[in-house]
Amino acid sequence: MHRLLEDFAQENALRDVNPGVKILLGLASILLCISSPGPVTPLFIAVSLSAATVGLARIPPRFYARLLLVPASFAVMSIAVILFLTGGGAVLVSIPLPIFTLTVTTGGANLAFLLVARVLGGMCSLFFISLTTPMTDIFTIMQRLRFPTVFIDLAMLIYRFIFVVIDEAGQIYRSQRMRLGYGTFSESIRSFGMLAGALFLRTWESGEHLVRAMDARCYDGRFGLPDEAPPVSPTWALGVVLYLGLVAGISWTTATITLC
Amino acid sequence: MEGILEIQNARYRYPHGPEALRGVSIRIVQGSKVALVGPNGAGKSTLFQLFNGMIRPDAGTVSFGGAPIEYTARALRDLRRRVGLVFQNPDVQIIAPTVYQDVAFGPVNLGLARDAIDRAVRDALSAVGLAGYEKRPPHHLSGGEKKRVAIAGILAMEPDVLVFDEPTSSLDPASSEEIMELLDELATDGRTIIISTHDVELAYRWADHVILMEQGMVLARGSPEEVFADHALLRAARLKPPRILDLYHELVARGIVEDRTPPRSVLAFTDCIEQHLHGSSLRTAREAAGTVYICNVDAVDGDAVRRLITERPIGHTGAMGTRAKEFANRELILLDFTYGVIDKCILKSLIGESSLILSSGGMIDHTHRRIAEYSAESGRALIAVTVPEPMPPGSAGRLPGYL
Amino acid sequence: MEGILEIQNARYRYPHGPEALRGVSIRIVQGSKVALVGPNGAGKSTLFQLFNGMIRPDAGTVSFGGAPIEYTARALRDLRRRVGLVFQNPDVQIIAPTVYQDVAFGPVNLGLARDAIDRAVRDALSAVGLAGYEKRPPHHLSGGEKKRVAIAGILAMEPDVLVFDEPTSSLDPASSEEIMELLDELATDGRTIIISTHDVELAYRWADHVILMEQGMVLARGSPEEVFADHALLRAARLKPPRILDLYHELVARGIVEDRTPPRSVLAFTDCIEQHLHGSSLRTAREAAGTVYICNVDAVDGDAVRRLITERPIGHTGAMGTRAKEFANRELILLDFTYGVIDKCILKSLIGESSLILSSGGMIDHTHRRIAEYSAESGRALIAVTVPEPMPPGSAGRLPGYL
Amino acid sequence: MHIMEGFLPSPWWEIWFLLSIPFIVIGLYQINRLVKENRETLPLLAVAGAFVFVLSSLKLPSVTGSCSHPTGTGLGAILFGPFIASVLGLIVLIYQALFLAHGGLTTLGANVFSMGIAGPIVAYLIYKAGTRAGINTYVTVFFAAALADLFTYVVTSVQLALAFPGEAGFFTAFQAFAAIFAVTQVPLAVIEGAVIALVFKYIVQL
Repeated sequence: MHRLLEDFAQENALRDVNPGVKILLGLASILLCISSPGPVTPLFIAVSLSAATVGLARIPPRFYARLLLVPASFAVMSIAVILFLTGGGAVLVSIPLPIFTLTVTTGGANLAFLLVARVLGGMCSLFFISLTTPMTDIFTIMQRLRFPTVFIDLAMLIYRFIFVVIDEAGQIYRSQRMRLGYGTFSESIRSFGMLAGALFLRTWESGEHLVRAMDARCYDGRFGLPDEAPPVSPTWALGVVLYLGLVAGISWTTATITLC
Repeated sequence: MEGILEIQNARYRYPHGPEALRGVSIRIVQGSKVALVGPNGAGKSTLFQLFNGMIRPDAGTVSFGGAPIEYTARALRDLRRRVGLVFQNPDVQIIAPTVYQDVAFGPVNLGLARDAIDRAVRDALSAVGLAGYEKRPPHHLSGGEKKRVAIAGILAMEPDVLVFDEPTSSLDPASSEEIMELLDELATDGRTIIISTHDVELAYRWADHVILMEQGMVLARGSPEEVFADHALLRAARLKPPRILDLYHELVARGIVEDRTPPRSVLAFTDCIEQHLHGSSLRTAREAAGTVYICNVDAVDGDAVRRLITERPIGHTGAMGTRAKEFANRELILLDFTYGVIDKCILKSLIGESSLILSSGGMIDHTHRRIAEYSAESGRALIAVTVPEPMPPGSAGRLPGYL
Repeated sequence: MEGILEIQNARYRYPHGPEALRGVSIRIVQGSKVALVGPNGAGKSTLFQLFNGMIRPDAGTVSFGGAPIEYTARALRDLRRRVGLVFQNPDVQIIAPTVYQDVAFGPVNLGLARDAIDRAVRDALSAVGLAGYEKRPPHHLSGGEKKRVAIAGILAMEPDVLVFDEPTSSLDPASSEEIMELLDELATDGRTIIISTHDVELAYRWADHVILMEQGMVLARGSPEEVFADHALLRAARLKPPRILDLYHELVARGIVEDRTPPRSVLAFTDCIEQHLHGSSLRTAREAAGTVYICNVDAVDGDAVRRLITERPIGHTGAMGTRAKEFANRELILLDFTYGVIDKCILKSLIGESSLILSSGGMIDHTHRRIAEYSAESGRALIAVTVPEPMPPGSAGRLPGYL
Repeated sequence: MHIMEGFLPSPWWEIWFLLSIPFIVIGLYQINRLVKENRETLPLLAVAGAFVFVLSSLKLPSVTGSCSHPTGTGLGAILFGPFIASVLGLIVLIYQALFLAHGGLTTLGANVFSMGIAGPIVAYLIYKAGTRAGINTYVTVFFAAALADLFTYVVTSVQLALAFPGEAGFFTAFQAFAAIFAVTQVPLAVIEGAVIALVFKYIVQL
């Protein structure tokens, strides 16, 4: 079982920066990415926030590089469709096939490249949030923003139990591997079905334990208090404002730049 | 003594299940250390759920503080605040995403104000030795640490009775020792502590009072020596006698030692054999006894302790209790003893070597008392000194030993 | 002796985690009973995963049967069949909805034919004493039964080496004893058994060979007496010395007994003290020694045993091994001893009382050997008799003792 | 297959949020009511959510990509109804975005709609229809899981085609997206249907 991004967030070097500031930076960058008409802004965000994540938050570069591959399969498939479907402008490439001909025009190439840039910039902004801000801090922010209590309570309980269930899933998986499970394709399906079934049973039991544990601790419909968030440091606040201003400026000046 | 928890003739059957309790009557005295001993499936956990009203007996009564439990939502909440139950598996007891939020869970639900909650959490975490862990997510803690968080979550509600289901289950010896020591510390503050265990060795050393259960019934109750001396009873409960008691009975059967009060510790056992060999009244004074120095870590700093160790003829150093161990770790003081510290130091003292016990405020008197008791019983005067000496009342500064 | 598993200078670091093994070299001899002892987090479980190739060391080599492990899918499958690993928590190892399906999981994956699978499951379940449990859903079993199902699931693949992670964790004493006895039975069939534990008492009694680990390194290896006699080493590994060894050293320090080979059992300890008191060579013959009758439960029926008990002067009855205990349960024969049976019967024998040991075929020779060894060591001839007497070869009927 | 962060332009990401919000609001309202009636609801919902997250983040054997979770939330829909399932879907998708880098935050609305609402409703309807018609339970479960899975990708294709209709218009774009996803998703849906049927069989055997 691979490690979750959350595990890195708990130990990253920006742990003590106010989570509100980090989330603001990440979300604003995402919005700037998807509203940018040209590819320069998203690419700038991708590079600068990656540098911040690896350089300031001290996330291992090799791990970060592998993370960038996660959206690749989705991006390749859907961007391929857009590349060939979108018209406008001169024809760049033409691939004749038996039934029809695939053509790439400048319009299609520009839109595809813009989308690649946006996905890259958006994902890097998302990585910045998830690698520097532990979920526990995000709960604090949600509480301060008055998200519905029942939603936060449920999210907190799910968060806690994700780790309990992951641990058990990993152990069940290892024990199946030890007994030669997942050998052939059909065996894999059968083994996976057993894993899911056993896990379901174990999870349901944890649920019953949880009910008793909450009762034993005088549960009265109330849940956690917000943790105390680290104070907003003026340097960070100023830095984020300047950065976002810079990006907005870039966005405005590079709006017309396209791939071709 | 006052009975704080009393169960009379309780019977309980799980829905669609076997009868788990078949007429159980017990009485727990306030401030006592009680061990409920029996094999898995004897009904210990079911009995625990009667204590805080998680289940209601089919027949019989459960009383807390002299009055029968009322099974209304309000009364039950109050009962559960006062009778805290620590489960065997901390993973199912820890609910919230951070240590702070988890420990605060009880106080929040009790409706305390924010600063009262903060104080309760701080006190509870410092009592279990986890100050500074507030923001950690529980899944990054070790097994022993998780156990402590679970205990802190209960302590934060300031219960009168603490109930522990298999407190040392799946912990390694060092963590088990720390948890049992924590239980001792909690007991010195006047709380009633009840544990369930199938570890006879543990119950034999730790408990004042033992209740032996099997198949939903109480087989015996009394002092550990009484209950565990009856091998037939232990066999009926599918348990093994403590090894040290086993050895004692074997030696009695062969006429090597006389049959008296069985020893509970290595110290008592050694004495028992030595007395038999060298006459029954006084131990032959081989040499002058060593001194036991007792140092309150709440009142000194690391340098003072290091000075002490070099200046006095101290051969062995031990630490008792969570705070003292933390202190030794922090100050890089090497420890020779980390469990059974008082007994070990007495043993060293008897062969003429001096030792130092690092302890926190509350345990100092307990240590003196234990050494004095031993001196009286064995007839050999041992010297225990609190260092640095407590200042006379009224003088400036902190008063070691009386914090 | 041949080394079946050998690890040389292995290092392993979890991805993005701490270094779990920091240069470990061990050699496991075929047919031995090895205990890997250390606190939680010492690297025991990580080492176990090297044994069957679940993880690959960053540096160093792992060899099985003299050849380095190949990390190809085919070679690993073969290795995992031959090195079976039983996890600490049976709940995560038992995956199927019925006992039969669970035990059959390995054989099915091995691609065996239906009747070979049936045979493997039947043999494995009967070896762990759960014949007849095929259709039961595992989550309704007791902790000890679940453990047995997990063991049967591994046994069904007929491994040469069995590896147990904390085999007695969270089991009560009776179930623990049964599991350890099962491990002994499995070992008598020539299998190599490796356990990990932080229970020093258990390792001290059970193992031939102990490997002490802490912080990803091997601190010591050798016989249990050697390894556990070094208190400084145990302290470094955050473990406690076995109590009986602790007592022995205390008595040595006071000059009550001489410093020789430390005793491993209550029996050995009693002898040790008695020899010291009554001269070192021969034990004073208080009265005639009692006889130890050994009965093969595979060869007799309940009536024969009951007749035996009334006809001969048998004062105590014990049962060794899973099948013998099942037999006693089925035939309603009351047992006095269910653990440490041979030693207990020798102890009774020494004070002139006779006893009966119920045992299964494979363990009869072992029992005779143990009693003969004791006789030779102590210089006191004890009589052990197999009942009913084995019939001469060639005669009709089953041959008790040679099944 | 989650739509990645950055992929959906304005106004589409806002539109899918707006379409999802009513389900979430009704779901939260229902949870609130259930919790008031019976406090045990919250912990049981929580473990169900954790189970769905873990199951969907385990890689399906021999196939790249991860097991999607319309069936996980479909199970939630059968147990708790489609509205509450959509709340579970939302939380699970937030965690998948933040912990596993699957999906995104602005695309959350679209992803919740396809995987947390549309898929579970299909699973719920097929399951209800199948049981009412007295069809073999495992067959019903297989089809509920597999078709819910496929429908999720149909919805995803619709979402992408609406956002990027290209020259040829929505229908051609939809066909193109649906075709390219079908190559990977039809086998996945069949596998998922088989796995879920096995799980169901497992649970029923207890």
